[in-house]
Amino acid sequence: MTDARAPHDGTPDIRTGPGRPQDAPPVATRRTATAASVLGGIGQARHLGLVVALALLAVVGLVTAPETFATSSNMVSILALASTIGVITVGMTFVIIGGGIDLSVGAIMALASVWATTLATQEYGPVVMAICAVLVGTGAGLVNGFLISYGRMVPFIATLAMLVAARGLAQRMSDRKTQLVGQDNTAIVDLSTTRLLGLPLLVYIFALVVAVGWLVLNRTTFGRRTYAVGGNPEAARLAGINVRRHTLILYALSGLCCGIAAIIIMARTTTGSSTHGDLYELDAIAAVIIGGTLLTGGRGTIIGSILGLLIFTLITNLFILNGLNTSDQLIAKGLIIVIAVLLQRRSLDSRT
Amino acid sequence: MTDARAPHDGTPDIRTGPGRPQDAPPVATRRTATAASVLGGIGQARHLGLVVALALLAVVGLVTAPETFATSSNMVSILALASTIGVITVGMTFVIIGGGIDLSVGAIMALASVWATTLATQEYGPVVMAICAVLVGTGAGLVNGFLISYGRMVPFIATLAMLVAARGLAQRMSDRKTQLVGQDNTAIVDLSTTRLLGLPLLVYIFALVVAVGWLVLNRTTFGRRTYAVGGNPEAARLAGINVRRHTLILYALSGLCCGIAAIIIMARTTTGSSTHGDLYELDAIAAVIIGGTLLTGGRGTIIGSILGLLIFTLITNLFILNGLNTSDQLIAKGLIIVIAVLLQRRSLDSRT
Amino acid sequence: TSNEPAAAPSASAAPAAPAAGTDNDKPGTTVVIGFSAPAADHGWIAAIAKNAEAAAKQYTDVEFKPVEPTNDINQQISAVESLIQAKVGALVLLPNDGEQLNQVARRAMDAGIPVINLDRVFPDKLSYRTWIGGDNYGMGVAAGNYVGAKLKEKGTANPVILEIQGIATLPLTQDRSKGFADALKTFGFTVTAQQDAKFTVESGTQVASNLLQAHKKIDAIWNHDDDQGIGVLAAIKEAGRDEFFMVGGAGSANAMRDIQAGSGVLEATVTYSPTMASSAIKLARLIAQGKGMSDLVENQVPQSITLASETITKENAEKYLPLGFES
Amino acid sequence: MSDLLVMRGIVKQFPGVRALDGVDLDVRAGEVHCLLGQNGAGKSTLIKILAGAHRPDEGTITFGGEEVQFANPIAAIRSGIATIYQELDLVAGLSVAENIFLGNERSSYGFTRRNGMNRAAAELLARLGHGEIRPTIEVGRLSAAGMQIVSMARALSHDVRLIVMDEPSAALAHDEVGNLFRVIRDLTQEGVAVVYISHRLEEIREIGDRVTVLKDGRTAAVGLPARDTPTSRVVSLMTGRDVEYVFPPRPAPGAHNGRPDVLRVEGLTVPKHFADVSLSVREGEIVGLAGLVGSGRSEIIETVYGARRPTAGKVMLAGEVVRPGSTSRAVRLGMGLAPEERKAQALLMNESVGRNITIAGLGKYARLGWVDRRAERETAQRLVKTMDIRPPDHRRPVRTLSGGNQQKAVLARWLVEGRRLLLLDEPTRGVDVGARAELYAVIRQLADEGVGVLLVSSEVPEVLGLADRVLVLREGRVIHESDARELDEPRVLDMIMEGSAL
Ligand SMILES: Nc1ncnc2c1ncn2[C@@H]1O[C@H](COP(=O)(O)OP(=O)(O)OP(=O)(O)O)[C@@H](O)[C@H]1O
Ligand SMILES: Nc1ncnc2c1ncn2[C@@H]1O[C@H](COP(=O)(O)OP(=O)(O)OP(=O)(O)O)[C@@H](O)[C@H]1O
Ligand SMILES: [Mg+2]
Ligand SMILES: [Mg+2]
Repeated sequence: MTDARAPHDGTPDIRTGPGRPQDAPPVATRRTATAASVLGGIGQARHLGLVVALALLAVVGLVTAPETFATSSNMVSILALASTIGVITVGMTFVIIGGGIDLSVGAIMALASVWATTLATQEYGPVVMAICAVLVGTGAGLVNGFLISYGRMVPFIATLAMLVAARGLAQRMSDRKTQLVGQDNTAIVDLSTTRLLGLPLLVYIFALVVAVGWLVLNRTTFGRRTYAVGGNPEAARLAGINVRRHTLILYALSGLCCGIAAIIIMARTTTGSSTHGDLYELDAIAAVIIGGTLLTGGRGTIIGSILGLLIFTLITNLFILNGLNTSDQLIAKGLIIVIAVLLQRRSLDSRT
Repeated sequence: MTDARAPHDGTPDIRTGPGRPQDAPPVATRRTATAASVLGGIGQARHLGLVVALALLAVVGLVTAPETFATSSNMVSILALASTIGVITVGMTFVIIGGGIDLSVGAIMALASVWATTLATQEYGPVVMAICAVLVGTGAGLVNGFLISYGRMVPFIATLAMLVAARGLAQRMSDRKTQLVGQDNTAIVDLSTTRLLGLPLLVYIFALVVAVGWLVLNRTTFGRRTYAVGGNPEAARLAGINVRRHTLILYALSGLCCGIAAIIIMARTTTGSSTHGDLYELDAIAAVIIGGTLLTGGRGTIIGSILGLLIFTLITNLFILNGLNTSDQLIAKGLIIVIAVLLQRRSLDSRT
Repeated sequence: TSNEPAAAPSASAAPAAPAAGTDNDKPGTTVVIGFSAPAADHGWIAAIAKNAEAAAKQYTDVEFKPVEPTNDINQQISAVESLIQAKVGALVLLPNDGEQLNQVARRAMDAGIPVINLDRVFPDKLSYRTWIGGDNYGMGVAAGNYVGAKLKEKGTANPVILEIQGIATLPLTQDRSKGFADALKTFGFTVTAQQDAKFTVESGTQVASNLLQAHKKIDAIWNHDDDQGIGVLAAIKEAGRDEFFMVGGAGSANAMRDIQAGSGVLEATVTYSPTMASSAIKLARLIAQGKGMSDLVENQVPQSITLASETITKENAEKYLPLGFES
Repeated sequence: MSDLLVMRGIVKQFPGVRALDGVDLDVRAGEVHCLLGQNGAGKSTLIKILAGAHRPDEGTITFGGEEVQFANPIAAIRSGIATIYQELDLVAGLSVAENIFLGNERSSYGFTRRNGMNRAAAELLARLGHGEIRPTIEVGRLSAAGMQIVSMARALSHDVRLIVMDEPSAALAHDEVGNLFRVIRDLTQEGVAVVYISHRLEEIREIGDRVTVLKDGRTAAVGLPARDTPTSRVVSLMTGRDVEYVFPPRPAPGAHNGRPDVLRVEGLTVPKHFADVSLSVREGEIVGLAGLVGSGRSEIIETVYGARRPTAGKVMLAGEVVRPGSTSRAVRLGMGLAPEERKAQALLMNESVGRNITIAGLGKYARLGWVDRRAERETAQRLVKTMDIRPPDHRRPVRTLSGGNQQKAVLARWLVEGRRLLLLDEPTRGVDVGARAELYAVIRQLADEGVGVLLVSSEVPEVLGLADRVLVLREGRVIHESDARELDEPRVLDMIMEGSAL
């Protein structure tokens, strides 16, 4: 499932077991990397490959679409596009580091957006709509968490069930129609249209979520325990961590992020719809994993996930700017993913 | 990610780690189910929950659609429906037991179906078409395998890249058109329309793949080593197993199954198309996991996966027989998955 | 280059491109036309994209700028935003969902870029200069009329009429179903069962094979989409059933050939022609160049154009075949 | 007699650490050659090189008169070298027989010959004195001791001339060790050489022929006679100083009388493991639990800790009843558990030594959930020094530590203020002689500070030497309780095995 499971016949390190990337960098360098990881800076070595890949993509952009790529409005557009999945990715990073997975993110976001745009909710104004979205998201996340931690269901299956059910519920609520954000509630839409220092407000929401997520993961006991819970749940339990409650909270957190993402998508599309967020789960998981988080849990960073996401977003943006046709886009995307990952591997290997 | 990681605060057994059942007695043990598990029969206790869930669904079918459900033609139709994903599920079971995951199955099947139905291929007749599908599938699987075992890419990312690229390639080849199986090659379509003892030929293909898969997994050194490679790659390596080559073969095997599935889908739809197999990866993985295979590898059975798949197929069949609309179908499906899994848990727990 | 005479439409160009020859086809100022549509994972939409491109290629004064087709509304918004930034001369938009893309289209219009709304309509008239599209409701009505009349003629009482929709969540699907139901009502019939099949061949097969199990005797099926219809027909063949007749939708070349051959259950199809994309490009060019439609009296292109949904049967299939898209 | 195995000048460099720095090893056919050394001295690394699991940076290996280079484990196995690794390396999902023959399956045309394999496995297990382990059972269902036996059977399944055993007795109890020695003697009779690693010096004396001592990746002594070399000399070769295998002085008998109970357990029962266990631990007292493997000692302390739910009985900490079922509550109340299996139950392998140490007491360095990283780092540094963890760097990933040093990290976790009761399950498993003495001192010091300690150990001398009071368990019941000074080893063993001393 993960790096760790990739076979490593003939690699010299016998101690490489599950959860250990077999290219575990040498101790000396690792030491500095670890120190840096505490800083969690973008520039740190573990993210070097991602940064290089991003830079290469940027160069490609500058070469192929010189007039359009480097404009500030294009950058804004990339950030705005990234913000929906970006917020979800933050929650997903927590869940995956904690040893789980959440397939229901897109569906929960859709459900939250639909619930928040029903006529009944819209009557109460934009603030209540936003609160509604967040509550619905968190609630659905709690249900996931309960099924997984207290019902002891496999996360993959529990959240798959949630995916299916939440989409169904969203369709029912909306009667499969697209629900417009009403005239009285344009405050929601303003998040996308109003700009502060040239950036739409929703980009600030995105940045805030990332910042808070980073702080919680790196600076609080909750974050630190998340690594323990994901890395070795039994050891975590014996160290006095309430693993069940912790797991429950992780999924609630992911749901909360979906609720916030719902607000952003409502702002961007001016609608709530049961079709929102289709396949976001794959994009978010892919971003998290390309960012270096182990699918087996216990390891990972928010910065990595966000860099991973930006790579995906940038790829799409480049394709748009260059007007590639779909089929070629897909082929190219596949190749770029492979190259980006091999690049990252190489940068890790060469750090010896 | 899996059962093993499901937290178990407060469960009575401190030692329950991955693969350790509760209260294993010291040194020797008294579990009788273990012997049975080696036999891997349908009736064995570990699949009891699945069988019960299937039986319950059948009862629901008998009650809600008495005239249509229990007809032989409906049963045939269920089997025919299950056969495409069924074949893929067999390959997926191998990959997941071997500690990997394959997100590209649907896309590979689509690519194989498109390649086999190009005019150029069709000229050579149905046999060459079938061989072509199988070769394309296996080839794509080999690429996955190489990236993962020798390129040391994370399986999730490598096969995601393959998913994207294979769909793109399929679209290019087919020019996004649906390619009909030509008049001269109706032998392919006959697999679906010709019946032997009341069953379409493709159901026999399905059965054959399951039987061969079961034999390989349970009776050959390759199959047994797959458990070692997935369960403890380090131990496998120390035991002298070529873990890399083994992993490579696992993905090739999965690709091969996709090729066979492509033949079936061509027979059933009379077409090759880049849209075939959309989201099959999720269905196949879900079936495998509901069937009791650990997403972390090292444990699982083919019978379980097939039972899991039949549950999904039966659910859809029941919905349509009862004329449920999509939204309600989705909600009900989510609930049924949860109930089925909780049922299975219960049946496992009560075996103590 | 731009001062060369307009190239004659090539043989391989969109089937719908009507012969050039009016003054309007003479090269004018160069126009950059941006184009955005849902992902071409379906015959009809693929035909839309291809027709648009082919139509654009006919003109030396048109620079065609398509963006990545996507089924994710969020991405389509970004794609359109990038076209606005690129300051294209006109935008041809087929939104995934008119309501969701409305805001961006409006922004384009506000930025002085005329938006040609293709097919799925924006709710806000200020968001587009011209709308051209098919008549989904009318398509349902056409299918309903055919089915109703045929069954009336046979004298079937309480007929079992099945409907296989495309993607259930699209407004166009709901319009089609409504038209179908309304038309059937005039004959005193109702739809017995309805399922949706995602517009793909494969889910067409799956849904149909289950539906065939659910209904042991069927009188008529309306399948919204000829592309998924291939799968539906395969399932029917697999089940060996032929006691009913079927009506298709959209009008693919394949379906027309089947109808012409008259060998299967498919008796008719109601059109929803992707040629509208070719027309949209032409309209975009005219609007950007400030020209009108020369067959009309007005100096400017009209605000909306609705294509008629035609019913293709064995009798007239010959005539329509060139317009059918290869699914 | 010529040497079967000659290793010369073996060097192995890990990033940042020179694990082996020119090691020599000579092993003769038919002898039991013991490899001694402190934790982290490089024993495991050396034998992994011999097994083909690591490649040496420098040095030569001559086996059976020919110079060899093992590119991978299979090459070593083919030449007749089998290895039982320190960390168990079995596949939980496969049967006992399949594990024994993994990579070496009996098959025809790719199909496994299961009956043949099961029969052969049964024979091997019987030879090891464990005919009761069924070859068809899943290995994941065996106990640690059972797994150790399967590992051994696996080594014997090859046609070998040399068997390497890395701390095989660490997971075994007294009687099991006797069994193991019987097997080793049989092997040497047949001319097979055995390389034996253990931190229990009395075992070396019992089974060993010659001893090689490693220190800091170098050979400190070669070919010492195992039976005649004085313990003190071996220890000083290993540690470079004179450490005696001594226990810290304990308070006079009865010194704890009158001090309040930290822990009171009454009628505690977990079916199939133990029944009606009552015991108490007073402030500052170390109470030892002696018993065979399977006598339920681990289960008792895990139940006390709240990690298992009892069906009857109650646990009281400082007079308050502890509601069962929550380890986090236990920790909050002041308990700490150092579990038996460090890898599965205690360590976060992905994390640094420091984070492994501070994870349980994280709340201590945090305000409102916000971690004070300086306080955390300082504690980690201090504890690494206290426990003499080597290399003394708290930022190092814990997985790169040697087994014994990992064990020290597990114990360090609970050496924080505020503990009232420590539950220690095999605290010295895999810890070297020198470090043991220090560890005992640390434990005694904690007790002197008022902490109650409940100690489980399979090494009877350890229980007798360290504890103030000893409870003897058999089959899940307490059969004897007395002051540690009133007991001696034979008597305890007697009680454990027969119960005749009662
Ligand atoms: N994979 C590795 N990466 C980095 N350092 C390692 C690795 N494996 C071992 N070491 C280091 O090599 C040294 C020797 O370790 P080794 O495991 O051989 O010790 P040992 O003698 O077996 O100790 P113990 O008695 O505790 O098992 C230690 O300092 C250890 O930290
Ligand atoms: N649930 C379990 N699964 C697997 N093995 C277990 C389980 N419970 C106990 N064991 C194993 O059974 C053996 C006996 O366990 P128990 O804890 O009852 O004995 P003990 O007296 O504590 O022995 P020891 O001191 O060796 O741990 C131990 O080796 C332990 O690893
Ligand atoms: Mg060691
Ligand atoms: Mg124990």
